[in-house]
Parts: sequence; structure tokens; C-alpha cells
Amino acid sequence: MSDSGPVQTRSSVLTVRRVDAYHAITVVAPQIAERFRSGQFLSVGVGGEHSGMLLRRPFAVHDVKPDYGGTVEFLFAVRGPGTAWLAERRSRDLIDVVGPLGRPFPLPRDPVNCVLVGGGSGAAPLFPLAHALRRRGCRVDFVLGAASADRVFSAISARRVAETATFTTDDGSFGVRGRVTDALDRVVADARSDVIYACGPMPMLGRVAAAAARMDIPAQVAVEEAMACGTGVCMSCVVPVVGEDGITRMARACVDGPVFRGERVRFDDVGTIPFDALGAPGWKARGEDAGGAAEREAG
Amino acid sequence: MSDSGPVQTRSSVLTVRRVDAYHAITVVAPQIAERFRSGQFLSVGVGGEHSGMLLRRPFAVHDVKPDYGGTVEFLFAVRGPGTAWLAERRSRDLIDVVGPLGRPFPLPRDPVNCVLVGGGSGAAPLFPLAHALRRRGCRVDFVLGAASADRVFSAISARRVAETATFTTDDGSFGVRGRVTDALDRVVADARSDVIYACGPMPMLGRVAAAAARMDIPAQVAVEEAMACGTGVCMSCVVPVVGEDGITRMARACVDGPVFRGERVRFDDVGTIPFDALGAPGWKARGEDAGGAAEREAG
Amino acid sequence: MNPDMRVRLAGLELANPVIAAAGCAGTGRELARFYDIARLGALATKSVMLEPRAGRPAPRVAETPSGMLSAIGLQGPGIEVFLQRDLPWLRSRGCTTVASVAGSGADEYAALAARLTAEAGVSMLEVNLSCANPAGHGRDFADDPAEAARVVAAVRGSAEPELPVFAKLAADVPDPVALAGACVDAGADGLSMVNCLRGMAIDPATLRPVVAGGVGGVSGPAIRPIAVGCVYRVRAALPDVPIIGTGGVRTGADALEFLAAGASAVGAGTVNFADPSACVRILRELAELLEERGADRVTDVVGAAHRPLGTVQGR
Amino acid sequence: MNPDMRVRLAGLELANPVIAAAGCAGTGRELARFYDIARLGALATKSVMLEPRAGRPAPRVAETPSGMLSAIGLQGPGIEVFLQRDLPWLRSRGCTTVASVAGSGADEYAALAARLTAEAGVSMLEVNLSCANPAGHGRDFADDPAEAARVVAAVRGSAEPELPVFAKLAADVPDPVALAGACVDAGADGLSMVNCLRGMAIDPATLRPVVAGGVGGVSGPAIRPIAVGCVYRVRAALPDVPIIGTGGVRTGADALEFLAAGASAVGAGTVNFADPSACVRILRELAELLEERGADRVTDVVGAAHRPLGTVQGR
Ligand SMILES: Cc1cc2nc3c(=O)[nH]c(=O)nc-3n(C[C@H](O)[C@H](O)[C@H](O)COP(=O)(O)OP(=O)(O)OC[C@H]3O[C@@H](n4cnc5c(N)ncnc54)[C@H](O)[C@@H]3O)c2cc1C
Ligand SMILES: Cc1cc2nc3c(=O)[nH]c(=O)nc-3n(C[C@H](O)[C@H](O)[C@H](O)COP(=O)(O)OP(=O)(O)OC[C@H]3O[C@@H](n4cnc5c(N)ncnc54)[C@H](O)[C@@H]3O)c2cc1C
Ligand SMILES: Cc1cc2nc3c(=O)[nH]c(=O)nc-3n(C[C@H](O)[C@H](O)[C@H](O)COP(=O)(O)O)c2cc1C
Ligand SMILES: Cc1cc2nc3c(=O)[nH]c(=O)nc-3n(C[C@H](O)[C@H](O)[C@H](O)COP(=O)(O)O)c2cc1C
Ligand code: FES
Ligand code: FES
Repeated sequence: MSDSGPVQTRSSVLTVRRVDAYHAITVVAPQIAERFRSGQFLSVGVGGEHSGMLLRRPFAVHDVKPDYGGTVEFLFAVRGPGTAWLAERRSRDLIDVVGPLGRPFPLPRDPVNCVLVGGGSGAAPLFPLAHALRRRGCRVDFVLGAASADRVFSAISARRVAETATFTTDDGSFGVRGRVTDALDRVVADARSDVIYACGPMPMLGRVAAAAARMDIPAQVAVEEAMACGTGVCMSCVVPVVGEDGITRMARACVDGPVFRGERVRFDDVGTIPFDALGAPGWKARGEDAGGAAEREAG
Repeated sequence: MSDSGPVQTRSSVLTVRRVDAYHAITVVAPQIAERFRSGQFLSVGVGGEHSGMLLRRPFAVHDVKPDYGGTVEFLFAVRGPGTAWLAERRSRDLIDVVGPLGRPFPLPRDPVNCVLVGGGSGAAPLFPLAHALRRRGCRVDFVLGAASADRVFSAISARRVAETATFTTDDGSFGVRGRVTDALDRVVADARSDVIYACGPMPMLGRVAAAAARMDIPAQVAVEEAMACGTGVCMSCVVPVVGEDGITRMARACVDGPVFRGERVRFDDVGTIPFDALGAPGWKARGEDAGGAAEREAG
Repeated sequence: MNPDMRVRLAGLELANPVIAAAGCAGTGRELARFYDIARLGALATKSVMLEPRAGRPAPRVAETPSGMLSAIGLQGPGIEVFLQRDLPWLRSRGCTTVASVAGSGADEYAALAARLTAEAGVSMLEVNLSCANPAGHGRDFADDPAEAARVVAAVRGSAEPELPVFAKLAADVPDPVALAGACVDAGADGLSMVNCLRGMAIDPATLRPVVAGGVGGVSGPAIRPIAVGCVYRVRAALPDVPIIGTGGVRTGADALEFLAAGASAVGAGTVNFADPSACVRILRELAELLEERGADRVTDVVGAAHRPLGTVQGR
Repeated sequence: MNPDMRVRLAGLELANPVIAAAGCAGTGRELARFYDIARLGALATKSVMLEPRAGRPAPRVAETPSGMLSAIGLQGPGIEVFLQRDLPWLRSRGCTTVASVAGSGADEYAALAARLTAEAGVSMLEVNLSCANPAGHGRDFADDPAEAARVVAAVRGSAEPELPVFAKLAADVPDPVALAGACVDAGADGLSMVNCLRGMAIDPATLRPVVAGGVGGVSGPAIRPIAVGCVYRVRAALPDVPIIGTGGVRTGADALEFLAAGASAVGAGTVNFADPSACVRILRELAELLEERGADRVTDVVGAAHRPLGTVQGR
């Protein structure tokens, strides 16, 4: 396990640059680069040893390069003190990085048509995925949504790697005005897509999963939930997920995910404990299920 | 009051340099420079806004210059996380500085002979004092002690400003082997000193005050006690001091001091509440004294 | 337009909700060197006792993660000097003053209240219950609702009816609601919460307690979630009792957290040590946050966080 | 030469004093990806309950100054799955295991103890008393010494005599000594202290509690001085009772603080989230510090901080 598993490194910052409304940090981390598979994420310590900020910050991997034995890049928007601190890093600074974390996107065996749907900075994981799919001869189409033009993520690289790239913005300042799901059906039809990969905010993922179900094609979604550890020990990042046995369990986004099959995530019940979830208040004990349940729950 | 009183500034770091075993930081702080009188100190915020280090760090002012409208310099040894953080500052960084704090050394009206006694980095305040005394035509002699040669403080500048400069080290690696008090008597005799000014660790100050009493000359000592606020509001920095009325009170080193008359500080009782101190356990109420007491206690 | 920052605490109107917390604002003179203390909603005095008191030996403080440990031991000049020297000065500066009182028994608290209630310039009495109860086997009055209630009743009894009496509660109790309820039943017009939590720091080099007294009080941002939790729980149980919320306030956003939890005013203590002009900065930041939300009055946000609270299942 | 790190807890010998604290080490599998968990002094399991439990809705955590707030709600698969799946795996890895138990009544705790005591691979039972007492009007068992004692007695009664039973205490109680004494009198072989303190975080933007459950538990370095104080006070009163000291341990120096205060072993919880290899790092740092002091045995520093403790005058 530990071979393919995550590693903790004090990595030296190679570059810190601005990309549209985002900051991009590239660190030298050969062991992480070599283990990484698309969909996985990093967690980064912020603030330094005597900081009042205790928790690591999770970030998706946006790019992996072979230089210096292997580098990984993550992009982020400054949102609070942790990302503000990261934005102030300079090359040669050392930062504490753990990764790769979580379950990667499953890749199709055959060269099928894939549409990749992303919202805002949540689109980051789609780029290494696109390259992996292309290497397998898959067709890749992008649908990228954002609040406004400056929040649209790496439009250029999207166009470069994909057959087509469709953009939507809430304010119409770039591409189609509206949500990604307003554009999705047409792209799927035109590209004859066989599978949808999506990441971004939960509500968007919910709409994408619904659209996929409606169009009757599989969707793989990478969820985001508040995470204290990122390694599976704290139980903070749970999402209601339906198991193969039809039983709903509170699954950990960090190790059981972040990638789940779209139809398995109960998006409407995110932020709740569904009454029929295993071990929900008033839930009736059923030894067998519990056993099976936990089997998978343990990841 | 507020005119001569302390100010809080976000000061830009001009230089950070090494001086022997110490670091020296010079900040641009015109209002502090203009108000400063020798013996006063600064308090510096460390670690930044989201640091787990809450308390300011107190430092004596080592030098004041007119450039850039007024700069102040403080020297420090890296001792823990706060000073380690300060040692990493670079020019143009902004740091939060409050000063000048505390009561300055009283200066003699007449051009008398003054011997300045310091231990380790505690010697810092003696240098601005020496210049102030020289401006008044006083004779200045130095006695500087330290653990070892590299801890002897600004030997060169001491020699420059003073008539004579005597050095003592515990290990004899520089100057006389032994304590400052082993050299003090001879210096006082040779220089016919009229007054002693001293700062450094409490035990050293105690020995200097005792020597002064023995030689029957006044001593002004600047004490160091753990300080949470440096402004007089927290009551953490207390030292047992005998008032003019002969009553011992727990006086605040930060505002009632740090400079006290040597014979008034009960050095043997530092770190205790003397049984006869005002308000000590079992102390009997005496309205008058209490009144007078507090009058002065309030600073 | 600027939001209306006035708040009412049991009949007492404050110009704004920011109170410099007891024992963290000195005599007022020290902070007055940094700003006009009349700009404070109020200043709470170091707890006043009948007699002068020398307090604990030094060192009295230690830094802890995002907080500090202190063991001052209520050093102070006693009520006589307070009345002769400190109170008149505060009044002369136009500073609304909360007189905090501390004693070793209900009678002593009552005697202090009797002296203070007559004085001009005392706008509120705050009863510091985090004092050792000589009859409590090392416990404080605040550790036992019945003992706390006895002290509060004694103060309420000897103070003029129109002078608000607030009980200052501890946070290291299992049931702040029970403690608060007992104090209110005993006549407290409001609650001030929280005081420091008991704690200790040990020097890893000497392996000895850092502060001379051994056990001290933990304060600062480290305790803020604990304090906010206490305010929230008490507000939920006693929605009509005004609360001064205190514990780890460092910014205007922190103050807003306490107001949302149900505090009508906010005490700022330790932050005054880290930033001598903290109280006026916090007030400015709070006003800005309220303006951003488009709130006309600070009172609009008081208690905003309250929804029926689920039972605590365990952690 | 390296100091001897072995410690004894009520007859149980651990290879070293560093214990991964309950609920912060998952099933063991997660940390095993970063280091060999057989190197731990012991691993305390997430508190096991009779039935599967879904816990609280997300979000379950918030960051607080030098700490965090969490409301997990004891999510877990229940005793059956624990015995089928988790315990055998821990045993197979040679990991000394402390089984933490949680329930909604003394009978439930007793049933868990009866199941676990028979199992190979359970080296100690830790009774998590920070669970809501259905009969306690929202209080936890740990909030009331008598209730805590009833639970401990039930566990002690149904566990084999040679299996050590440790009671895990809360810190937000006025008198940890009274609580500890009650648990020891009820048969606890030792004490584990402390659990999280109750607290809350409110989002200054939404003005709503950040964690879905509202009230949660505060942990991390922020609470360390409070935890060290509890350990010190209990050790002073009950010098012969072994203590697992827990709360905010981040470094070897922090661990040393707890040992000096009187703990025989140290629990590390939240730090595992910030640093997945924290426990082995802390162990290494502690060994280095002991070597620097020239200590032959870690047990040499246990209780080093104890001197007659002055009464707490007040703060
Ligand atoms: C699996 C995963 C991948 C992510 N990838 C990216 C990415 O590639 N680029 C990017 O910009 N952001 C990403 N995020 C969100 C990112 O982690 C947060 O923006 C960041 O933690 C904010 O930290 P802060 O201190 O600046 O903000 P604050 O809001 O001050 O953070 C306070 C606390 O809340 C947590 N938190 C805040 N926002 C989020 C969030 N959206 N999701 C989870 N925890 C949060 C923080 O981790 C911290 O513990 C990802 C989140 C997850 C869970
Ligand atoms: C009036 C005064 C003037 C001083 N002037 C100087 C100076 O010019 N140069 C210099 O190197 N040092 C000076 N010191 C000591 C200096 O303040 C400490 O070295 C510094 O605070 C250590 O901080 P730290 O975080 O690196 O160490 P830590 O030991 O980690 O600090 C932890 C806590 O203890 C306090 N503390 C630690 N040592 C001392 C000490 N000796 N005195 C008071 N508080 C302490 C810190 O302020 C902090 O709150 C002075 C102290 C005082 C009271
Ligand atoms: C050094 C110090 C002295 C204090 N003195 C008193 C006091 O005299 N009376 C009192 O009721 N509270 C006193 N307190 C408690 C504070 O008023 C406040 O309740 C507590 O520190 C929590 O708030 P904070 O985190 O903002 O400091 C004191 C706190 C500190 C740190
Ligand atoms: C997310 C989380 C889950 C926890 N779960 C449990 C638990 O199941 N049983 C228990 O006795 N303590 C539990 N605790 C408490 C810890 O074991 C520990 O006592 C507390 O967090 C203080 O230590 P720390 O500051 O090192 O985290 C939990 C703590 C956290 C933060
Ligand atoms: S973040 Fe801790 S279990 Fe997922
Ligand atoms: S340091 Fe606060 S009173 Fe002196």
C-alpha cells in the first residue's frame, strides 16, 4: 500500500505565478509526481511552525512535470489566511506537502469520447485527466464554467488539449451566459460523449450528475468537502454515498473519494444525515449490512 | 502625556545585520526616535497576524539616528520562536513597534563621572546613555561582562565613546576572567566615579547595587522582568521596590521602571512577595499608606 | 451611513458594544496614552477588593498557543485608593466605568457594593466570581452555582436597585446554563462571560511551572470557541438576559461572532496587551463589517446565530 | 545511549509513552500508510459503540486559533464490524491497542466491555465519558462525577480483572480532581485526560454556526495549558493513579510538559491531522530531549513539576 500511497515531503517551491484570478505554485516533489494519478489532491501546511493555523489546506493537482526529478503544480484563489500565506511564498521556500491523496479518476480501457466539465478553480484536476485520456486515444471535450471571464480557468490550455472547449459564465462576460449544464447536453450530443468527468462546487456536480442520468451516460465526479486531515483519520469530510448494496453510508471524501460515480452521491442530501443512512438516528441494526457496509467504508 | 508618551507604528525595516552573537534590526520610526530617552525600550509584535505567538517582545533601544526622519535600532540574541522570527526579517518588511516605553535613566545636571555596567545583550541601553552623558560633559567609563568573547557587546563602540572600557568574561576568553563586580571597584576608584548606571540580568544588577551601596555611590539600574503588555495594563512584570515612605510595593517594571534606584529594588526578594510588602498575605490594612502607596504605584 | 452602535445592558446604554475587559485595561491611564478612553463602550476596572493586595510572585505570565497563561493574584490598591484616585480620574475622562468587584466571601462583596453604589461614575457592578471560595476546598465561587448565587444576592442586596449588577462566569464548568440561571435567580441583571480557564504551563527546560503560582488562567484567542459556545448555550436558555461576551476577541469579526451568539456587548481583554489600541480598532472593524452587511443597528445581529440546537451527541 | 522509553500503565507495559489518541487515528490503516504503527506506544481506537452510527452532518470541522472545532458525532461501524475487521487487522500489525468505548448508558458500556474483554489484541479499555447522558438534560456522563462513576463501575464490572480500564475525563469541569476521584473509587485503574472542550465557531459572513451540529469539541494546542493543568492537579491529589495526558501535544517538548505534570503516557490527537507522521516524530523528539537531559529512563521525568501547589487566589 505504502508504495502507491501518499508521502509527506518538505518541498522546495520552484515558481509562484499568477494565472488569471488564480495563483499557481509549482513545487519539486519527485515522489508525489511519480505516484500521482489524475483526480488526486495534495494537502499543504500553511503559516509555519508557530502559526495559529493548524489544519492543512487541500488542493487539486493541476499539472505534473518531469523536470527536477518531478514537479507538481496546484492553482488556488486567495480565499482566507491560508491561501493568502501561500500566495506570499517565493521560489526556494520550503513548504510541507502531503500527496497524492484520494482515489483517482478511473480511466476507460477503450478510446471512448469523454466530456470534462469544471467550475471555477475546481476545474484544475481536469487538465492532467485530459492528458491521460488523450494518451489513451480518447476524444476530450471541455465545458468550463465560471462566475466571470477572469475566473474561467486555463481557457488556452483547454483549447490546446481538447477537441472542443465550451465556456460558460454567469455574467456572460465570456462564452455562453449561464451554467455549464446549459451547454452540456449539446456538447454531449455533438461529441457523442460516452462518459462525463466533472469537478467543481457541489451544486454544479449535482446538476451534472442529474444531466448524466437523464442522458443515461456514466459520470465520474470529484467532490469537495471541508477536510481536517485529508488522510482518512478524522471523519470530517463525509458525503452521503449509496453503496453497491443500495445502502447509504457517510463516506469520507478524502480517501473513499474525492472521485465517486455521479449517481452514487446523494447530492440533495449533502450536509445532512439521510434518515435511511447506515447508523442514522433511529436506524435499525442489521448485522450483515453493517459488516458489508464497513468493509467498503474502510476504504 | 500622550505627546511624550509611547506611540504604536507599523515601521519598515531598514537593515538587519549580525553583530557578534547578536542580530541588529534598524527600523524607520520617526515618532519613536524623537520621543526616545535612554533607558527606554520598545515592544515588537512577532509572527504576523495569524501567528500563535500573541505577546509582544520587549527590546531595549541600542541606537537612534536622524536618517529617514528618525530610526531606532535594537539588538537581540535568538532565544526562541519570537526572536527567531525577527532574525528572518528583511529590509522593507513592516513590523509592529510600540515605544518608547518605560522610565528613562535620570541624567545628572552636572558633568560628573559615570561608570556604565552591563551584562551580555543587556548592555544595549548603555550606548545611547553614554552619548547622552558625554553631551552633558560627563566622564563615561564602561564595565561590560559576558559569558564569552563573542557575547561581549559592541566592545569597539564602547572603547570609542568611553574614557576607559573594562571587559570581563566568565571563561576569561576576553578581558578579565570573572564578573563585572570583580572589576567594578577598581574602575570606580580609578575614575573617581560619582554614579553607576547598570543593566543586565537581575543577579548581576543585585551585585552591582550591593557594590554601589558598599562604595556609597548612587546606582541607577534597568531591570528585566517577563512582560505581557509593556504598557502597564497587565500587572505581570512586578518587582518588589521600596518607596520613599519605606513601604515595599510590587512595582511594574514596564511603566514604574525599568529604571529604578539600585538601593530601592529588593533584589534578594525578586520572584517573591516579601511578607512586609503592601498587600502581602497577612498584611495589615493602613489606609494612609495604602493611599500614598497607590499614588506612586500608579506611575 | 454608519450603523447605530448603541447597545443597552439592563437599562444602561453604552455608546458602543466594545468593553475593555476587567484586569486588562489597568487604571485607564495606561490606555489613555494611546487613545481617548471615552471612545470605549465602557472600561471594566481591575477587580477591586477591600484591602490592598500584592498578588502573586513573578513570573506571572507565560505565552501559550494563541493565548497566554496569567497568575496576577488580583494585585490592587484596595477600594479606598480606587475611590480616591482611579474612579474620579475615569469620571473626569468621561469614561463609562464598570466596577469589577472581588472578595473572599459574600460579606466582602456586599461591603464593596455598598461603597461603590453610592459613587458617581460607576455605571455597572461586575461580580468576579473566579475567586477562591475559602469554604470551597480550593474551588472558586463560580464553580458552584449555589455559592455563586449567594455572592450575587449579597451584591444585589447592597447595591441601589437601579445600578445594573452583572455576574462574571467561568467557562470551565460543565453546565454554564445552570450557573447562569442561578446567578439570574439571585438577582443578576446580566451576565459577563467568560473569565480565564484554569491552566498551567511547564517549562520543558526546567520541568517546573512557568508562572510562580503554578496554576493560572488561560486567555486569548485560544479560548474563543469555548467562550462563544458558553454565550450561545446561555443565550439559548435565557434569551432575555443581557450578556457581555468575552474571550479571545482580537478583531471586529471576532466581536461579531459573540454578538451573533447572543452577546449584547463584547469584552476585549488579552488583545489589549498585544495591541494597545485594540479596542478602538475592533470597534472600527465591527462598524465596517456591519456597514458591509447593510445593518442599520449593531443590535440587529445580536443572537443571529440561534436556531434550535441539536443535542450534543458526543465527540 | 538512548533512554529507556518503556512505561507502565496499571500493569500494562508500553514500548514508549506516545499513544495515538482516540478518534484521531482512524482504523490504523490510514496512518500505516505513513509509518509502521507497531512503533506507537499504543493506538486508541475511535470510540466503539454497539451499533453502527452515522454521526453528525457535514461540515463537521472548523479551524480555530491554534486549534480546531469538531463535531463528528461518533460515526462508526459498531462493535460487530470492529471485531470482525478492525481489531484483527491491528493485531496482525502488532499494534498495541486501546479500545475506546462509548455508549448511551451504563448497560451499553458494560455490554461493550463484555464483548471486548474476551478478545485477543485489546490491551486496555478507555471509557469515553464525553457522551450525552440521556438522563442528564444535555449533560455528558463526565459532567457529573456520580454518573461517570456509574459508567466506570459498569465497565470495570464486566471486564476481566487483569484488563486495565482507564476513564477518559473532560476538562470543562470545575473540579477535575473530584471527577477523577469518583472514577478511581468506581474501579478505574487509570485516567485519560483530557477530551475536547465544548465550544462553537460562528461564520462571521453567514452569522451561523460553522459546524452543522452547532456545539462541537475544541482540541489542539489551544487547549494544552488547560489539559496540562488538569493533569497536574489530579496527579497532585492522586499521585499513584497512572494518567494518559492528552490535549494539544504537537512536539516532543509538549509531551515532556505532560510527563512533568504527572502523566505516565501522552496522547496525541489533532496533531495527526496536521502531520500524518506526528506520533513517530514526537517520539523521536522526546527521546532526543531526554537524552540531552541525560535521563536514562522516560519514567525519570514523570511528575517532575510537582511542588506543593499554592492555592489559586483568583485571576
Ligand atoms: C479535495 C479538495 C481540493 C481542492 N482543490 C482546490 C484547488 O485546486 N484550488 C483552490 O483554489 N481551492 C481548492 N480547494 C479549496 C481550498 O482547500 C480552500 O480554498 C482553502 O483551504 C482555503 O483556505 P483559506 O485559509 O485560504 O480559507 P479559509 O476559509 O480561511 O479556511 C478556513 C478553513 O476552512 C477550510 N476550507 C475553506 N474553504 C474550503 C473549501 N472550499 N473546501 C474545503 N475546505 C475549505 C480550510 O481548509 C480551512 O481549514 C480544494 C478543496 C478540497 C477539499
Ligand atoms: C525591558 C526588556 C528589555 C529587553 N531588551 C532586550 C534586548 O535589548 N536584547 C535582547 O536580546 N533581549 C532583550 N530582552 C529579552 C527579550 O525580550 C527576550 O529575549 C525575548 O522576548 C524572547 O522571545 P522569544 O520568543 O525568542 O523567546 P521565548 O523564550 O520563546 O519567549 C517566550 C515568552 O517569554 C518571554 N521572555 C523570554 N525571555 C525573556 C526575558 N529575558 N525577558 C522578558 N521576557 C522574556 C517572551 O517575551 C515571550 O513572551 C528584554 C526584555 C525586557 C523585559
Ligand atoms: C492578566 C489578566 C488579568 C485579569 N484580571 C481580571 C480581573 O481582575 N477581574 C476579572 O473579572 N477578570 C480578569 N481577567 C479576565 C479577563 O477580564 C477576561 O475575562 C479573560 O481574559 C478572557 O478574555 P480575553 O481572552 O479577551 O483576555 C484577567 C485576564 C488577564 C489575562
Ligand atoms: C475529530 C476528533 C475526533 C475525536 N474522537 C474521539 C473519540 O471517538 N473518543 C474519544 O474518547 N475522544 C475523541 N476525541 C478526543 C481526542 O482523543 C483528544 O482527547 C482531544 O482531541 C484532545 O487532544 P488533542 O488536542 O491532541 O486533539 C476526538 C477528537 C477529535 C479532534
Ligand atoms: S479529512 Fe479527515 S477523514 Fe477526510
Ligand atoms: S508588562 Fe504589563 S504591566 Fe508591565
